[in-house]
Parts: sequence; structure tokens; C-alpha cells
Amino acid sequence: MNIELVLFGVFAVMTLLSAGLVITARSPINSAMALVSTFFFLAGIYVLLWAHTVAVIQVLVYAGAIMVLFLFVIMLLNLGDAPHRGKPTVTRLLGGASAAGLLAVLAVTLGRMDAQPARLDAQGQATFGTLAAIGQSIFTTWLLPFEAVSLLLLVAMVGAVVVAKSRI
Amino acid sequence: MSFFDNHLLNVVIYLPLVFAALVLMLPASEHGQVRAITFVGMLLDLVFGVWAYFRFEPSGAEFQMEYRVPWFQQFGMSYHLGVDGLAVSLLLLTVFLGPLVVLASTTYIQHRIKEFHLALLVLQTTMLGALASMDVLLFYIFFEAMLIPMYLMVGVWGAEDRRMAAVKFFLYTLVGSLLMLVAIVAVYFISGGPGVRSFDYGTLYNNLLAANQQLAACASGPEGACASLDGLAATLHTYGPWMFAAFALAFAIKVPMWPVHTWLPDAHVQAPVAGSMILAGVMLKMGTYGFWRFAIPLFPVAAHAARPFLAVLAVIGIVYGALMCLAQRDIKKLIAYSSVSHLGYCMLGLLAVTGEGATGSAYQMLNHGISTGALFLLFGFLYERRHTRLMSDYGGIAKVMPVFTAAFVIITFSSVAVPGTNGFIGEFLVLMGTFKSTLPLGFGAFATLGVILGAAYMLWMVQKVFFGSITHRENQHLRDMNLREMLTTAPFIVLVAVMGLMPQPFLDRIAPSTDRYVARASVGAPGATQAKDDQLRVEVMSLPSTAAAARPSVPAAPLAARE
Amino acid sequence: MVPITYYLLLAAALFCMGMFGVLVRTNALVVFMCVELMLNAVNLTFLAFARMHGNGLGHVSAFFVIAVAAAEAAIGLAIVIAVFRSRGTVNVDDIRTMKH
Amino acid sequence: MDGTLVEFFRTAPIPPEVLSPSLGLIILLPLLGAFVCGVFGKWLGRANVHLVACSAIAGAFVLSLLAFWATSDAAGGRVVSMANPFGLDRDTIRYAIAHDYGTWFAAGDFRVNFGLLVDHLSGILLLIITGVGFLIHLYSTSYMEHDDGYWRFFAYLNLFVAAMLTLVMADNLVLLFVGWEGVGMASYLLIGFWYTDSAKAWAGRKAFVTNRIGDFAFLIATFLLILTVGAFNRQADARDYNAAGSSRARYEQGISQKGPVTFKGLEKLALALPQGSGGAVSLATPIESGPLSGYTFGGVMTATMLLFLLGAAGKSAQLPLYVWLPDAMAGPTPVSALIHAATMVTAGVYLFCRMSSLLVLSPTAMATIAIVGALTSLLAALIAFAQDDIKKVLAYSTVSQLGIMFMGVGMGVFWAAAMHLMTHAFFKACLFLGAGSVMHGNGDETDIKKLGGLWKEMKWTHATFLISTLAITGIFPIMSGFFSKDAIFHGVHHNHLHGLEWVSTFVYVLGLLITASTAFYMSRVYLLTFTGKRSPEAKLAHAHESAWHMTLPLVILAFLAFATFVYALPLMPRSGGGTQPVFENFLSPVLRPAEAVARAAETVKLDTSSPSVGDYAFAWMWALLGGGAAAFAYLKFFPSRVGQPVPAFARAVRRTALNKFYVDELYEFILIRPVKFVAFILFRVVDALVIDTVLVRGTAYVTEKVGLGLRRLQTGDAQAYAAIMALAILGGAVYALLQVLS
Repeated sequence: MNIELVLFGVFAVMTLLSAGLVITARSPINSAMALVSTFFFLAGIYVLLWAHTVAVIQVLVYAGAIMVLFLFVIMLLNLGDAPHRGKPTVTRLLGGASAAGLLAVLAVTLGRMDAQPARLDAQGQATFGTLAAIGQSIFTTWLLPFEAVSLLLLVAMVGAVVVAKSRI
Repeated sequence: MSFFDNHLLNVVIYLPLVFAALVLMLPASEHGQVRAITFVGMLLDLVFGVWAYFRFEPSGAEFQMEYRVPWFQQFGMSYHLGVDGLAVSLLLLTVFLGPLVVLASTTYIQHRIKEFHLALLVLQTTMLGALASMDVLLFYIFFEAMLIPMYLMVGVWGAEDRRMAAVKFFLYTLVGSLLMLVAIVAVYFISGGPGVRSFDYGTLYNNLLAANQQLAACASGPEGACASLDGLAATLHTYGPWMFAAFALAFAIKVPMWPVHTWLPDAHVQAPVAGSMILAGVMLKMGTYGFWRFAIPLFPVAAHAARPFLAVLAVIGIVYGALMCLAQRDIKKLIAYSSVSHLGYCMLGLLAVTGEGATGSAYQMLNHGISTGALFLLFGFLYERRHTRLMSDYGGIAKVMPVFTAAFVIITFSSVAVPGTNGFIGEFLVLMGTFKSTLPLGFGAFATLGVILGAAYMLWMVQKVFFGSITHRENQHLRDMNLREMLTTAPFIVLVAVMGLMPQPFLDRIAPSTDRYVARASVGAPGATQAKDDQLRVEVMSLPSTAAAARPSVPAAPLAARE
Repeated sequence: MVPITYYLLLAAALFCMGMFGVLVRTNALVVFMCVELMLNAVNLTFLAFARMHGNGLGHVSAFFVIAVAAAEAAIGLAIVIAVFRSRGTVNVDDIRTMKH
Repeated sequence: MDGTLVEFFRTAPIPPEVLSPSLGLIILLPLLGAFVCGVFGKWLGRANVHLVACSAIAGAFVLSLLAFWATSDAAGGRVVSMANPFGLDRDTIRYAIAHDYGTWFAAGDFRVNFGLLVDHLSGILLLIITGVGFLIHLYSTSYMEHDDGYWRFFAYLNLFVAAMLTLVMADNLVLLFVGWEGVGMASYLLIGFWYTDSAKAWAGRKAFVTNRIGDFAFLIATFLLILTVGAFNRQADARDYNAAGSSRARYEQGISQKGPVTFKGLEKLALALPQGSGGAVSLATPIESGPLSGYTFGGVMTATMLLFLLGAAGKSAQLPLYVWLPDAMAGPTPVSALIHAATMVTAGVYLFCRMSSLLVLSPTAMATIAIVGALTSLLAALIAFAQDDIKKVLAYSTVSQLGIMFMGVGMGVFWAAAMHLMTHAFFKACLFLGAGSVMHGNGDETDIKKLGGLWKEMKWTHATFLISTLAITGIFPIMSGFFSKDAIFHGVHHNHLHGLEWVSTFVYVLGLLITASTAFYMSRVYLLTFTGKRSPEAKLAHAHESAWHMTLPLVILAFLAFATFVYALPLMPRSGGGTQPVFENFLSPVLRPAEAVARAAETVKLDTSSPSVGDYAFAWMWALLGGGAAAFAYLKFFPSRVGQPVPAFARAVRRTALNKFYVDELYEFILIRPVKFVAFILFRVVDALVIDTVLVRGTAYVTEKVGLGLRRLQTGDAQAYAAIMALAILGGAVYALLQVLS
């Protein structure tokens, strides 16, 4: 019964709660807000996984950039509360059921599996998950994918402009 | 000269493509230039092709003028060219037809001239590539690429309902070749473990050889002897027949064998003169060539099992095609069906696994390319003048077009295999090979019926078109061949005579390939005398040692097992 | 030490919830958010495994996932705007032009 | 005869070893002529074309003469001879020269060489072909003077001569087949020479296709022979090779050098097969391995010979394939004379003489040949009774005479058959050319009813025609035809096939009938054409005699038709004592192996007696009978009954005969129509309907329909698709889980 486990428990529960809120909230605004909190708690979880850098990026990019974008859009379209929860069509029920089923299956599977974190030596503990380490691999081994992603973002930007604007 | 030592085949193959690029740069309105450039390109290609033909050393290695560089090593693929006797002969035929095809279409093609010549040049490259490629996947790529320009040629420059014909041709041939692709991948995977497996013809064949021999041994053994096989032999025992079937179907459609021949008449009838010439001259040979190079040597046991069946189809093709001709009113259809009959001879000679039969079959491939190509060419001239394909619209042409008639009759004699023309050598050898083979005598006898029917329908057509008195006023003032047309026809006639009177130089180049083909095919025949492995194995140049095939990284153990 | 299994279970739950949302919600924007949820679940598994094997590759992947998610969100939202312009709604039930 | 003269004739002007390498020229000259006339003829002009064509043939004739001379060269008592490539060293071929121009084509263990061989048999034919050929060329220069297709004509004619020479000089079956088909091709071109008349063109096609049926059999027979040789090599032992005067090593060496189907090699095979050798292989031995396994050598040989018979029947217009020859008369008359009387149609007889040693192995085949020949001959003669077209009558008489030659071949009197071939070439060519001259002088009138009384106006034609008629009928005994025909009948009568003795009598009786009827219809033609008074329906009031180009050949041929009877006289000493006819003695180098085989195999009992005066008288009587009947009918009977009604049965008989007993119609009905019908049905039903429509288009149709059906699933609801995906994922996960669990 150590502190790490406690923290994990807290973060996990909060994450799930706010995630649940995301998918249940009637108005998009609430969903968005819930999503933000989900991201924050997830960041916490990341930290528990020694992924400090990713946690930071998570907060900056997701909670910062992406969610803001969402909110902008919601306000732009000023959507009020959803008029009605989608009527339960066959496909909806099916989809929901299968999602639940998948959860069950995954739970069973993962339950059978006992995976422990790797024991890292001093040097590994010093570097694991640090910005230096990630940067190292990104800018050496994964340079090409990195550039590709930058290109992707550029394209996405242009695409977004083209799609969203009625006339350029 | 070291450049040509390595790259002669590359030059032959890609020269047309280079000229295609030149044509592409020309303005589409410059018809004369487009034609001239294309013609020069084809002519240059002819020069290099002839050079390659003479460089080929009959007594030398099986595959010569090889060129091989790594290409997609992860998949054990390499860019590998090389020609054996048969391939180089067909290559010669292809480059020979090239310039003549261009000459033949100078007045025939009147719209989209630039695109037409582009298609011609690209088509030339793909055909040559398919003949020279020693890597199965490379062969497949060229084999498929061939369809596209031909599809356009039929579909754009064809006769009245060209679209139907083009689509039919395309889908028909595609069905088979896609199955073949599956088989290629399958044989690639069974042929060896990760890293050593390869698409190279030599490697594939050598990997399968031992298994095939075991299989043949047990096939001749007592009932159920093959149950005890293991490893590759067992796999081949189970799946070999299916792979062979896939290959065979693809090539049988291309040949075309009865009953998958019905795309041919439509395609031929609708295609422009150039299309018909290339289709008959080279493309159909891809089918027989495929049987010769891939289908039968790779799966000799399955091939031997299927041999009687295929031979029956071939004989049916011979007689049936000839009978079809007797029922035609449309001249191009008649010539197309005569192709079915002639290719039947090729297949029969191939399936009668004897030296005579195989040689005759190879020679018949060349003959058919020349005589039928020439028939389509000549009829093209007639079609330009009268724009009808019905025999009943002609008659008594000989009066107004004596030279044309003379040429046509000579080619006709070559096509009905009168001794002294090239046709006779091929047909005679094929028939004798069939008689000598282990096939029942009936096959030879029935095939020989084609000799009678051939004369019957060809002369019937000649009679209808050229003899008698002129029945239509339009035919009164047809002009005889002009110089260009004569120059286009002359090479064919010369070749008919030369190949008929002095076949030996051509046969010499084919002979070594036939010996090897027979040896490899008779691996599947239990009773037959087996050649030694060093005669069977395919010796090809290996890749430069620097290029080590990268092995796909495989996980050492499942994650769950790790701690 | 928290067993990695827990993290994976959490990720699974998150993923399935996201999936559920995608499948049942009608509001295109909410659907998008659920997609983001799923992406995060994936990220979580990446990091969990990275921790389990003790190599940084998972972090890199997560990094890329985030980048791609950003792009995806940008385009997706742009599309939503465009759709809203043309149809005046973001209700997926009313958008059924993807047929025949 | 005084020695120096004998010496002169015995020493060839050009010694064999010098001549033999240039044998090819004999073929090349006419070929060259054909090329020049065919390609440049238009620009050369008439006179030059005549010059080229005739000189080509003349050159060939001179060369043939030299070659012929060289074959009989016996300078200083040393007979010309060459080593037999298939025999042992001491075994030589005498009275023959040969030259091998090397491989034509080779594949597997099969090869064919350009091998030319001239012995006494082919020598004679060389002389006939080039000699008669030259005369006919000369004749044609005048006959075709008004035709603008002259250059084509002479090109074809030269081409034909070249092909025929190839046929005769070939030393192996395949090369012979080249000539065999080549002459067929040339005759196709020449029959259809006046192609604007489509009936004539059809006749050409009919000839070619009918010949092709024969060639079909010929090819199969060739292949069977190749297989037999192979089987023989596998099974034979030393004694067999011994019997053939050879050894395995030599024989296989010969085959590897010259190919399996050279006549010399086949001769050795024939010599080895009879039981007498006591070796491992005889006619009764079954073949062990190979495609023929199970059949006996004798059986295969019979089958082969019967197939060759079919082939020969196609070329030499015998039953059942004779129908093309009468139609072939559509060609210009010189063509009929050269191709369809003198040379090409006798190819079948030549073939069997060439392969006599194989033929005598199979009495069954021989009997068949003899009977076929006899029946053909009789049928043709009967048809000839009623024909009014002079060329048709001559055509049928040709068929009939060929039948007589086949009788001779079939009964083993090869020398007589060959001799009749020669004499027939002379008198029949003379008759045809005479007929041509008649037509030329009477505005192309061919109906003998509309001629008559020409003996005053066309003296030369009449005289030569008369001589040839006498020669063919034998009404006047001291004529070549009489002797050669009688030699055949004598042999037919006295030779006996083992187990088939009845055949000789049967054929002999038929032969006598044929003699009589020949005499009848030939006299009829002669009487109606030349004697009596000119018919009122004649196209021209007065016929004119032809130019010297045409009469000179007639005279020469007529002289030969008369003079060659000398060859049939028994002047030469027979090796076994007694005398034998000159021609038999002359051909003995060629035919000796056949006699040896016949003796060893005891298949044919060859008789060596020469006909007595009594036999001659008997034969003459039959000829007189026929001739007399004709004379009575056409000089006394019919002229006296002009204008009186003819009895119905007579008209019926006549009509039937006139329509050739409806044989053509029969073939049309049982052969051609069905084939065309089947072709049509196959095309419409199998090809167009079953394969193309049902299978091919059917597939396309089904595919399209299925696609249309599946479209229903595309609701356009993205979430539905997603739900399906989710389900699939679930399914996959569950499956994986179960896999792990189990």
C-alpha cells in the first residue's frame, strides 16, 4: 500500500469519471470541459509512468491547443443542448453492446496477464522518459517520420482553411 | 564495349521508351515528325535486337547477356534480365515487327496520332521486357503492363464496337493473370524460408527441383506413396496442382486455347491493323512462352498429370479453330480463328515433350508471328481501301490488284504450311514430335487433320476475295499496292522464304533451350529418362555480394513470456 | 510499484468508453471528442508498454500520436464547420449522403 | 555394234564425280527461270520471257542428260558406284550418282538433308520431265501467244518443273514431300490460271484440297516410318543388320548423318525385316516400346503402305480421290499435257517404285493397290465412253492409264509400271497437245460432236494424234503403249501375292476389259474428231493447222510414242539365264533390293517369264475388239440412225456416265456438306452461344447483378458502418481470446 498506488487509484477513477461525463453530457460544452479534465488526470497517469515529457506535451497540446479549438468551434456554431439523444436505432444498440463487449473481453484478457514495470539501472532511471532521451531518438532515428509529421500538420492546416472557409 | 556487354538487353528494352519520351515532347500536330521519330526508334531497336540475336551463343550458357542488380531485396526481388534461345528468338520477332507496324499504320491511323505512337512504343518496351525478364515478379509486371497500351489501341483506334472488344480483352486476360499473381506469391513463399526465398526464376526453380523429383518418384510409386512426403514436397503434392492450374489458366487465356479463346476474334476484328499485327505476332506467344518458361518447368508433376487434358484442348483448338474458319463471313475473324488453330499446334508441340515437338512449337511461334502478322497487315491495306471486312464485298480483286494478290497468296501458302515456306518446318516438326511422344497416336492423327482444313479455309477465302469476276463496282478501281506498302510487305515474304529454306540457323539458337525444356518437363514424367541435376538446374548470375538480403525482423518470443 | 496491467486496464476502459461515445452520440463534435478519448487510450498503452520494456520508443510513438491527433482535430472540425454551413446541423443522423 | 561406239556410250562426257556436286543446278535453273519470269516478266516482254523459260528448261534437260549418262557411266569397264552410307564398306550403290548438300533442318534426333540422288529410275523421269517439259514450253510459246498472263504462265510452269524435279531427285521422303506438295501448289496455280472464271478457280482449289487429303495420309505414313525405324533400331540384333548387309554401327551412323527417312536407309530396313534373317526382328515381331508398342512390324508396314496408297491416290487421281483430275482440265491445255498427263499424276507410281522394297513386305497393301488401280481404271474408262469434251475424255483416259500402272505396281511388276509411265508420258502428252492444237485451230471448240473431218485440214495434228491413239489403244501392236501395257498385264497375270492368289486373276480379267474399253473410247474420240465430214455446228467453217512451235513437239512425241516399244523387247540376258526386257534389265539396279526382299519374305512370287507371241496376240485381240466396236458404232451404226429416237435406257445409261456416275455429288453430299454444316453449328451454338454468350457474358451479368444487390447495404449512416467495424473487432478479439484460452 504505497503512495504511488494511491495516486494511480485517484487519477484513474477521476479519469474514468470525467470520460464518462464526456460521453454522457447533453451539451457539447460540458463534454468538452469533461474532456479537458480527462486530459489533466491522464497527464497525471503519464507522470506515474515516468513519461514526464509526454505528460507536459499532453497538457500543452491537448488541454491547451486542441480543446481550445473545440471550444472555438462549439461557440462558432453556438450549439445549445443537443435537441435529443440519438434515438436508439439497431446500429446504436449494436455498437454500444459491442463496445461493452470489447471492454469485457479486454478486461478478461488483461486480467490474465501480469506485467510489471521494467527494473531500470541507475543510468536508465536517469534518462528514461526525459526530454533529452526522446529528443535524441526523434532527431536521430525518427527524423524522417518527424519531418513527415511536420508536413502532415502543414497540410492539415491548409486543408482546414480550404475546407472551412466558404470562399478563399 | 563493356557497356553493351552488360546493358545490351536494357538498351533493346528501353530504347522504345526513350523514343516515347521524345515523341511525348513533340507537338501533337506534327504528325510527320511523330511518325518519323517512332519509326527511327523502332528501326534502331531492330538493329540492337538483331545484334543481341547474333551475340547469343547457341553453344554457350542457357541464359546470356544477363544483367542483375538488387531491387526490393526485402522481398528477395532483383532486377534481372537474361535471354535463352527461345526468348531471344521471340525478341527478334518483336523488334522485327516494330518498324513494320509503324509503316503499316501511317495512313490507317488518322486521329490521335501522337498518342497512338506513344502506345506503340510503350507496348514494344513492355513486350520486350516480359520476354527478357528473369525475375518472376518483373515478368508479371511487364506481362500486365502489356495490357494497357493494347487496351487503348483496341479501345481508341479500333473499329465500330471497339469498347466492347477492348473491355472484353482486358478483363478476360486480367482474370487469368491475377490468379497467376496469387500463384506466384504462393510459390515464392513455399520455395524457401524467410531471407533465402526469392522471386528470381533460377532460385525458384532450383529450390523446387529436389521436391519435384521426390514427388515424381513417389507419383510413379505405389498408391499413397506420396502420403509419406514431408516438407516442400508435401506442400507441392497438395498445392502444386492448384498453382499449376493458376499459371496454366493465365497462359491458356493468352494463347488462347479452346475454350477460353473467344476474346481473340473480337479483339482482332476490332483492333486496328497495328493492334492485330502485334496481338497475333507477339502477344499470343506470351502464353506459349509462359507455359514453356514457367508453368511446366516449375510444376512438372502437375503438368504431366494435366498433359492429356491440355493436349486434348490443343487438338480441339486445332480442328475447332479450322472449322470455325469455314463458318466465317468476316475475313479478320477468319484469320483470328486460324490463329487459334495455329497456336493449337504450338501447344501440342509443347505438350508432346519431345525435342522435335518443342523445337517445332518454338519455330511455329515465329512462323505464326510472321505469316499471320503479314495476313493482318495485307488485309489492313485492303480495309483501308474498302472499309469492309465481309468476303462477300470483295471478289475478283486479283484483276485490279495483281501485286497485292501475289503477296497475299504467298503468305497464304506459308500459312497453310506448303513445303518450302516457314510454316511447313514448324508444322512438320510439331506433328512428328506428337507422333514420337508418349501421347496416343490419335492426337497426332487428329492434329494432322488441320493440314487439310487449313488448306480448305485459306484457299476458300483467297478464292472468295481475289478470284472470279469483279462483282462490286466499288472494287473496279482499287489501286494496287504503293511503294510504302510493298516495302512493308517485302520483309515478311523474304522471311517466309528464308525461314522455309534455311531454318537451321534459327533452329540452332532454339535447340539448346528445347533440350533443357524437355529435360525439365520430363522431370514430371515417371518413366522418362531423367537428366542429371546439373543439366536441370538453372544457372544464373548471382547478385553482387555486397547486397545481402535484409531479413524481416521477427519477435524472438511473445511479449507475455517476457519478464 | 503499480503493475502495468492496471494501466492497461485503464486504457482499455478509456478506449471502450470512447468507442461507445463514437457509436451512440449523435452530435458530430461529441463524436470527435470521443475519438480523442480513444487516441488518448492508445497513448496510455504506448506509455505503459514503454515503461514495461523500459525503452523510450513508446514515448516517441505517443508524441507522434498527439501530433497526428492535432492534425485530425483540425481537419475534422473544419469539416464539421463546412457541413454545418451547408446543412445547418451537426447531427450525424441527418447526414446520410454517403450512399450508392 | 563396234567397240568404239559402245565405249563412247559407256563413258560419260562429264565424269560422275565432277557432275554430282552440280545436280542441284537441275532444280535451280527452272527455279531461277520461275523467279525471273514471275518478278520481272512484265517488264521483260513476251519474247524474253519465252527465251528465259525455255532456256531454263533446256539447260535442265541438258544437265539431266549428262546426269543420266553419268549414271550409266562404265568407262573402262568400271561401273559408276558410290558407297552406301547405311551399308558396310564393301556394299556400294551401282549405277547411281548422288550428292548431299548438308542439313536442311534438324531437331531432337531427327534430321533432313538436302540429298539428291539420280539412279536409273529417277534418271528416266528426269529426262521425261525436262524433255517433255521443254517440248511443252515450246508448244506453249505459240499456244499462249494471245494471253497477257503469259509471264505468270511461264513462271508457274517453270516452278512446276522445279518442284517435280525435286520430287524425283530427292533421296529422302521429306524432300520428296517438298516436291510432292510443290507440284500440287503449282498445279493449283495453273488450273486456276484463268482466275477470272471462278469455276476454273474452284477447280484449282478442289485439286489442292483433294491433294491435301492425300498429303495428310502421306505425312502420317512418313511419321509411322520414322517410328518404325526407331523401333527397329531398339530391337534389332546383329543378324538383322547382317541380313541387310549392314551393322548397327554403320546403320545408326547413317541415320545420324542422313536422317531416318532416306530411301537407302528404308531399303536396309526392308532387307532386314523378312523372316529369313533369323534375327530378333521380323514382320511378325511385335514392337516392344514406343507409341507403336503392341503392333507387329508387318502390321505397321501394311498400315504405312495403305496410307501411302491414299497419298498416292490423291496425287495420281485414283479412287477415291480421282475426282479433281477431270476438273483440272480447266487449266490451259499445255498444263493438262505436262502436269495432268505426263508428270505430276505419275508421282504416285514413282513413289511406289521408289519404295518398292518396302511395298513388297505387305501383300495386303499390294493387293489393295492393284484392286484400287483396276477399279479406278475400269470406272474411268466407262465414264470416258460418254464424255463429249475431248479434254475430259483424255483426262479420264489418263485416270484409267494411271490405274493400269497401279495394277502393275500392286502386282510387283515395277519395271513395267515405270515403263508404262514413260510411254504414257509420251503418247498422252502428244494426245493432249494434239487436242490443244485442235482447239487452237477451231476457236477453242472442245466438243467432239462439233468437230470432225479435221484430217484434211490439220494434217500434222491428225497424223500424230492417230499414232498416239494407236499407241494407247494397242490396236496396232508395234507401238510402245501396246508393249508396256501388255508387260503389265503379263506380270499381273503371272505374279502371285502370298495368300491372295485370286487377286492376280481378278485384276487380269479386269485388265482385259480395260484394254477393250480403252480401245473403244479412244477410237471414238479419234473417229469423231478427225474422220467423217465436218460437223454443221462447228464454230469455224475451216480449221487451220497450228504453227511449227506446236506441231514440232507433236511430231517428236509421236515418234517417241512409237519408238520406245524397243525397251519392252526381251533382248537382254537375265542374270539367272534366259533373256529379260531391256527396260527391266535397265531398272534392275533400282529394283533388285525389292526382288531380294520379295524372295526372302515370300510375300510375292515374281515370275520371270517373258510374254510369248500367243499372249501378245490374245491382248491384241481384245484391243481390236474394242476398236472394232467403236469403228462399227461411229462409222456405220450411229450415222445411219441420225434423227431416229434413242431408246430411253440408252439415254439413261449415257446420262449417268456423262455425270461421272454422280461421284462428285456423292462426295458433296456425304463429305463437304456435313463438314460445312458442323462448322456452322459449332460456330453458332458452341462458340457464339454456349461459350461466348452463356459462359463469358453470363459471368459478367452475374457479377453485375450481385453488385447491384450489395448496394442495398450502403445506408450512408457512418455510425452504422462504425458499429459493424466494432462488431468485427469484438469478434476478432473474442476469437483471439478463445484461441489463447484453449
